[in-house]
Amino acid sequence: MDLGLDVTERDGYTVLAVRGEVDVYTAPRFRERLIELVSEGKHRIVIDLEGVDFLDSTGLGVLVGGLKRVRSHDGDLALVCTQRRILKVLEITGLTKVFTIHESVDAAVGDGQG
Amino acid sequence: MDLGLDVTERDGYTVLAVRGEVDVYTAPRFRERLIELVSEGKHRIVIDLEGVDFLDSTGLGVLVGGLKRVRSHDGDLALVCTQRRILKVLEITGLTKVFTIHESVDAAVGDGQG
Amino acid sequence: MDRVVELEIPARPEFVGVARMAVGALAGIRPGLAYERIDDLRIVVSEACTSAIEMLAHQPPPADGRPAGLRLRCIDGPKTLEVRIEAPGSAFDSAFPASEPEADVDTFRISLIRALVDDAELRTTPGGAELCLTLHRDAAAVDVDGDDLPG
Amino acid sequence: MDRVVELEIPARPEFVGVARMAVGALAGIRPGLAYERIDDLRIVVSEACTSAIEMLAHQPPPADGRPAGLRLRCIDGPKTLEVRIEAPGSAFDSAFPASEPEADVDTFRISLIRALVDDAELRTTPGGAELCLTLHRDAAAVDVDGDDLPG
Ligand SMILES: Nc1ncnc2c1ncn2[C@@H]1O[C@H](COP(=O)(O)OP(=O)(O)O)[C@@H](O)[C@H]1O
Ligand SMILES: Nc1ncnc2c1ncn2[C@@H]1O[C@H](COP(=O)(O)OP(=O)(O)O)[C@@H](O)[C@H]1O
Repeated sequence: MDLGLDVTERDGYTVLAVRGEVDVYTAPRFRERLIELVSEGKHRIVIDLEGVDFLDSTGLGVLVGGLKRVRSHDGDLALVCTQRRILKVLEITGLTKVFTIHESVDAAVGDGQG
Repeated sequence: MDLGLDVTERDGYTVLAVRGEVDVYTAPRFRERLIELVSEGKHRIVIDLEGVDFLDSTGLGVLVGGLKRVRSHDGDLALVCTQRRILKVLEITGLTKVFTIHESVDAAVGDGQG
Repeated sequence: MDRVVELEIPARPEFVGVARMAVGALAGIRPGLAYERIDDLRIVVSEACTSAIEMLAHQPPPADGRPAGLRLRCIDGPKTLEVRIEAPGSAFDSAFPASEPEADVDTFRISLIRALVDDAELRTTPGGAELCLTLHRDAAAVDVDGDDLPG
Repeated sequence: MDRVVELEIPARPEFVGVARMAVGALAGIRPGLAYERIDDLRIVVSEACTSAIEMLAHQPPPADGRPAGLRLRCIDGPKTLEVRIEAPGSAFDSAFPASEPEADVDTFRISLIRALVDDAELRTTPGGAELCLTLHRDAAAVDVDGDDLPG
């Protein structure tokens, strides 16, 4: 099972694009990558979920873990997501109120968040 | 499991575009559609396999059956296929020598076959 | 007529995707379950398997040394699709906790299971626990004679 | 270490896709099998199940009235992936005919099985027949300690 994790820098933000299925098998790699970024001093992070085919509570835990981590450095972590099925999962778990969710990476980095 | 079967007329040819997985479950619908076309007097048929995700011997049987059927009416049946995995199946079974295989529907209908 | 598919996977993270794929393919056979609901079921199956795998990882290995397995029994009926997931011990406690869950992920898991299937029921079995998930098919798509499959 | 996934499906056309999906997902877990070879395996699994389903459809139904099932045992080892498909009676005869096959599809089936897996072996079992399909993993991707999975 493939999990793609691509990091790019954009206008002072670190954009982590996630591709594939995020579940109990692949989430550890995702969590480690996020922890790495934060420990490298990247505290303004955008996670692009547009390429995600599957996301369950394990993946949500990684997102929340990342958010807590950057906030402890006065940073911020926003999401990019327009996929209905992923938004549904974020809504059911109340996370649409916890995360800023953008329609595109452009919107996320141009928006003055964090 | 979805099987898509779309019929269009193009320059004197009947183009049957197949989408999805062709196997023992879905092949009967494919076979019936072909038989229908032939009995409606369509004897110059192009089968577009570009949208096929899966094809096994059952699907190959339908193709060969269709070919025999149109040939008994002095017609012809050609394939459109550029997908490596489908071409591989046609090669292993010797059917690349039995069917004319085109790279596009345009090529198939412009080619003067049948 | 009910048709049954059984699947047994090792209780390890890498096999949860196999369960999701098999259940997803099965759920697509009969009419009456839209893509979106099949996606929902895939999530709940993933939650259930993950819950069991995490719980079993914290328990001593079984005496016979064989790795624990998860058994999925999928009952593909004309009106409902049921997925029964059986695991040793009290494998689904994080999905059905006795008290308020502490970890965020457990809260997420419980919310998703409650929201995404029509029914989720936990039973105790001789070998452990069984989580029974049910989706009702869309009535308009269900055949009157109760058997909408050819052949 | 070998890990085993078991799947049982009714011997009916609509369930062959479930077997393909499950085997495809399983084959993708460990390294050493390229996408193309997983696709090849999916075809051969489909051929084997189809062969059994067609054969069983021409046989009298079992005495106990239960519909026949196909049992897949997938042994996910570090160097090979084996898929053993067991079915009642002489279910795989069209895949391994005693004489020259008559129908075109049987010829196609036999060619595909021969070409697309590294090994295909037919065994007689107490309950019927077992077709054992083997893929060897690409040696370069196989871990020296024979266990390339985390955990
Ligand atoms: N699955 C999770 N659900 C909710 N919060 C989490 C989760 N994982 C981590 N966190 C939070 O993220 C922070 C870091 O934890 P974690 O990512 O597990 O790394 P560590 O194990 O190094 O603490 C903590 O504040 C923790 O509460
Ligand atoms: N699976 C197949 N493999 C090879 N040839 C086939 C296959 N199916 C049909 N044919 C051929 O196509 C023609 C029509 O057969 P078929 O499609 O089975 O319809 P019918 O059952 O009405 O004869 C025959 O010449 C037959 O040999």
